[in-house]
Amino acid sequence: MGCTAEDLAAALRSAAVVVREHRDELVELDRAIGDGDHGENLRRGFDAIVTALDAATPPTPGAVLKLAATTLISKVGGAAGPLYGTALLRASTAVGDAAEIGPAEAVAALEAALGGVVARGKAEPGDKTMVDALTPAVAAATAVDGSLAEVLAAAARAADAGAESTVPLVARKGRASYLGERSAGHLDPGARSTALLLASLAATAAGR
Amino acid sequence: MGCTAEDLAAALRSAAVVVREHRDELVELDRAIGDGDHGENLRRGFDAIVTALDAATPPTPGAVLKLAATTLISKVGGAAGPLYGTALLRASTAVGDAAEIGPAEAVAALEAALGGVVARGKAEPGDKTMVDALTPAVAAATAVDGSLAEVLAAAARAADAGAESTVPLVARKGRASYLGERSAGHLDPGARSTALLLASLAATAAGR
Amino acid sequence: MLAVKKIINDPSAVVAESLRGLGLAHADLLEVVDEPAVVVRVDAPVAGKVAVISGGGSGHEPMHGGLVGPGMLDAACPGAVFTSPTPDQVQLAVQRTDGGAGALLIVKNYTGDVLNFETAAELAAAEGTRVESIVIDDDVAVKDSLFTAGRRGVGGTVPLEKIVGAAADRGEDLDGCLAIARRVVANVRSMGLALGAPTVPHVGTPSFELADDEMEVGIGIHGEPGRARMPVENAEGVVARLLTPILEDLPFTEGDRVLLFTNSMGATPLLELYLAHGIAERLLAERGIVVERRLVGPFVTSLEMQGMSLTLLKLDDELRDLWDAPVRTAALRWGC
Amino acid sequence: MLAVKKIINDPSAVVAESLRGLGLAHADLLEVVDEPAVVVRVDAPVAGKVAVISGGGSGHEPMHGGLVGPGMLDAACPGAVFTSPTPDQVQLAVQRTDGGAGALLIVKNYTGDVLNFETAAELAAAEGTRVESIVIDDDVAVKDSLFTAGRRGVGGTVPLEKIVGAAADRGEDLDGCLAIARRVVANVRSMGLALGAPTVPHVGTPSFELADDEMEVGIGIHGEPGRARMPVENAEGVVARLLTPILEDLPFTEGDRVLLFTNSMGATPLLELYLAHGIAERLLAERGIVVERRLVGPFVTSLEMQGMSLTLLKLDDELRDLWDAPVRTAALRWGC
Ligand SMILES: Nc1ncnc2c1ncn2[C@@H]1O[C@H](COP(=O)(O)OP(=O)(O)O)[C@@H](O)[C@H]1O
Ligand SMILES: Nc1ncnc2c1ncn2[C@@H]1O[C@H](COP(=O)(O)OP(=O)(O)O)[C@@H](O)[C@H]1O
Ligand SMILES: [Mg+2]
Ligand SMILES: [Mg+2]
Ligand SMILES: [Mg+2]
Ligand SMILES: [Mg+2]
Repeated sequence: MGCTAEDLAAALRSAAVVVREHRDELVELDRAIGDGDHGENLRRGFDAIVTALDAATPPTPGAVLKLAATTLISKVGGAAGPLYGTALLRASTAVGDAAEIGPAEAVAALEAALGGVVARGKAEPGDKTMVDALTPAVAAATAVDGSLAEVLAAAARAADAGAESTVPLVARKGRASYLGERSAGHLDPGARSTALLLASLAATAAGR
Repeated sequence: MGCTAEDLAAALRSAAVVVREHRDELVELDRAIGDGDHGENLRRGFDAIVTALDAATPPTPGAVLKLAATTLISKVGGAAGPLYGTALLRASTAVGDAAEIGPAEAVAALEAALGGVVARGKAEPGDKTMVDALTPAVAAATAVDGSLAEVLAAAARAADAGAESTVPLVARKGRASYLGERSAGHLDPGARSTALLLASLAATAAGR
Repeated sequence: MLAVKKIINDPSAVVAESLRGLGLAHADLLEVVDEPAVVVRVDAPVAGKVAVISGGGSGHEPMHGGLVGPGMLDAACPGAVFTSPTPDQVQLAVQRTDGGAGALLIVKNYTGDVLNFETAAELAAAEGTRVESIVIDDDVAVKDSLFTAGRRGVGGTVPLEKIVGAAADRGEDLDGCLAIARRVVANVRSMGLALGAPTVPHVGTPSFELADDEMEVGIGIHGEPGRARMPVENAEGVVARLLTPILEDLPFTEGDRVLLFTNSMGATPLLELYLAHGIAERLLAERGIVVERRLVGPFVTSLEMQGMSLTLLKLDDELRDLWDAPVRTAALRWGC
Repeated sequence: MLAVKKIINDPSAVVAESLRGLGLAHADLLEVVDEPAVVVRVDAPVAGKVAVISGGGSGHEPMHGGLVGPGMLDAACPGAVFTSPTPDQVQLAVQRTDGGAGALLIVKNYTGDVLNFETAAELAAAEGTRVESIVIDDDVAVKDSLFTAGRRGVGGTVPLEKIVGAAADRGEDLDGCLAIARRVVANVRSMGLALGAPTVPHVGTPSFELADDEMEVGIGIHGEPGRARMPVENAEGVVARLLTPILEDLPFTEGDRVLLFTNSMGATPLLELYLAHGIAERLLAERGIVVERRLVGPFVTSLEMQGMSLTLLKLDDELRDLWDAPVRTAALRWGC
């Protein structure tokens, strides 16, 4: 029982709810070492995804991902817009026109997403960015031999740990890098949102 | 033993000390119902009087008053500058070129000062201005038949009561009038400074 | 050490030091004279032209020093912060700018300003210069009465100075300038509101305290509290609260052509100011009032006061043309 | 109810509503397109002229919308508050302003700005428009390194946009404009400092908290904290603290001719800004550096942030002449 376009659309709607719930938390994290817009940026982006899905659900999971990607690119701005947008765009390409996403497609999508973020943002693990959540997530997902829900659960757990690992880091990429040493001691907002989104996807998959 | 030019210069120097001591109080009073500069305006003005007296003490009390008047007019600005300046200018004229100021000259000077303030500012008693301190001061001084010190003491006492009487008033003149009803419940800064200045002059006269 | 959060040195030297910077920044336009402090057009006196002079307490920048230059003021007299200038300053300004056609003094209606300019006018007249004064009292927040100090002069001062400056520039004589000035004063109305107070350098604490959810309505430009304190409202509420009393006062009615001046009191950012301006334009359009000219920005400020004011000037062709005439000052410049 | 002390309605509609007001206020200069939001010169495209386009998060007004007009920007792309604009906005700006000579994108060096403009440039190139980008990174407060996001673009953006705008205006082609832009970027340095934080509308609380006696040194323009927090200093201290790292960085040396830009971050009043400017002029004179041009005012703001920045651009005759060339925008205007 893979994930259809309808399922993925529903998962993104749930993710939008999670983003709304955590909007203020993400704003606060970004206020500490950035400019305080990350939560609002994602709120705007995911609300726009919901609006786009309301208009029409694309036929394949890949097409849903592409719609989500272009929506984020055109509605979010900031660093997160192009980074998450590119991630979803590459994930969409990785999934191709498969009718359903199974565990293999999910791993391929996650790998492609990470590749997209790194290609655009040029961050390495340890730079205190979303890459610190996404890199272990991909590794964990790849290591799992199980269902889609199991793959995503492993990815989400690893992303969460990865996000936590950003706390002591001194940022070398993104806006937090301007703070130098003062960026240490704070959770990176983008790493946190990556962990939240993966957790939301995992929960949706587990619940189906 | 009347008040010579030297005595008057010394009295003004003492008044300058009093103004400095009460600068913040006058600023606070003016902050409540005006623009918070009355204490600093008088500080600037009386410091300038001291500087002018340092350069040379004029030969007569009238000339000292005139120097003080022109100094206030050219250094203070605001409402208090021209009002106190005109008051001293008229007082100077009232005193003429008498070598000393006795009780009679003091009464005449106070009357002239009040006349000057009213001529310039057109305030009536009850408008919540320095006129509310100066008017009873003149009346009290006129009623006293005694020494210069006694005249000034009576004037100072009456000015103090007059100043206190401004608290419940709704201002009709000056900056406090913009507040309408909200000006009630506050002591008028100019009435307070008039009371302070007369008290200082009275104390100097008593101490001689 | 210095506890007040301001970019200053000695609080009592703020105005003098600031004027030094003004003079260096705009040496092509103006000269700063000190003791007594006057900001004079660099090419003053302009022979045969009426000199247009204004002044007032400092802390309202760019008014008035930033409005000195061709097409506007010949001189500005900056007092201490929020304190009207002294007669000496005004007298020197007249001496330095009188080109033989006399001087028009633009005075905002405050007891201190009126008294000091009055004295200066007497002194200048005694020296043989023809001097006239125009007192502006455009603030509708203050109830006018014969028995009070009357209304304050606020935002309307900028269009007044611009238009009178243009009149003098086109060769209007002193009576002509005065007549135009009177027409502006008769047709201009303003009102302001604060969300936060300014801090005067020599005081060091905010001029008034507002709770997190309060605003002061009907404020002036010296940190004096306003007519009423009330809960904060959104932009629609704020703009309507300023505009309605202005419209009712003159009154401005359907078909009137106006200059709309949306002014920041200092700390209110342009982002918000343009937002408010857009609302004001819409409300005026709804009433059939035609906004023919506009000015948006921090021109009549009260240090870092947070808030805004609206000014409406009823235009006719002549006033509009005078507004449009070239002006070259630090803060207002067009046509040259 | 609205607790935030701002003249706004719905926090998520602030930018759109503000742009509406901007469009109404300056209909002679610019047109505001919405969805996606772009501010375009009213007479765009100008045939044969390189289109000069910039943009960035909103909240820095008058930059960039107030800098659209003849002699400066052909279009500005306003993002959400403190958030870089999206590629769609930039793409539309290119479409609306390309007069056949291509477009130069002026991008402040932030990850978000760089990524979004990059995408837009690709999209525009795919449509057959020649597009070049210049990234400005003038903030000496940030240590530069190949392994980091690098320096931020701050105050230097205004002289860059002015000078490139003038170059495009005099008929320079895209390569010529880019070369001049690179020369400006190579020769401009800035640094800023805050005494108080801005409040982002959709956040509602100040972006950082400072004690009554603290200042943030080395701040950017998005309310992000600076490099160091320290006790407040007087104006002499503040100006030296900003100027010294700027001078050492390029370095600027004796005999250099410069443009000195003294910028208010928003809430710092002109009274203080001119005071600081005067000090900067004196310190530069003491080092034998010749201040040939100056700009003083709130041009690159961070909402109502209290504080200032200094920008120094090393001039040569050509850059100076391009600075002097006529410009007609809402915020910067001379020569026409
Ligand atoms: N170069 C980069 N590579 C990967 N992620 C990045 C990079 N730069 C920033 N980020 C991520 O983006 C997040 C900030 O996003 P957001 O606040 O929406 O954008 P902005 O920084 O433009 O305000 C950071 O917390 C970080 O995780
Ligand atoms: N018309 C007037 N007649 C008499 N006194 C006045 C008048 N207007 C104001 N004052 C006095 O001046 C005082 C304020 O002086 P000050 O604060 O120095 O000037 P400003 O009001 O210009 O700031 C008031 O408290 C009041 O006593
Ligand atoms: Mg951010
Ligand atoms: Mg006062
Ligand atoms: Mg005053
Ligand atoms: Mg941002």
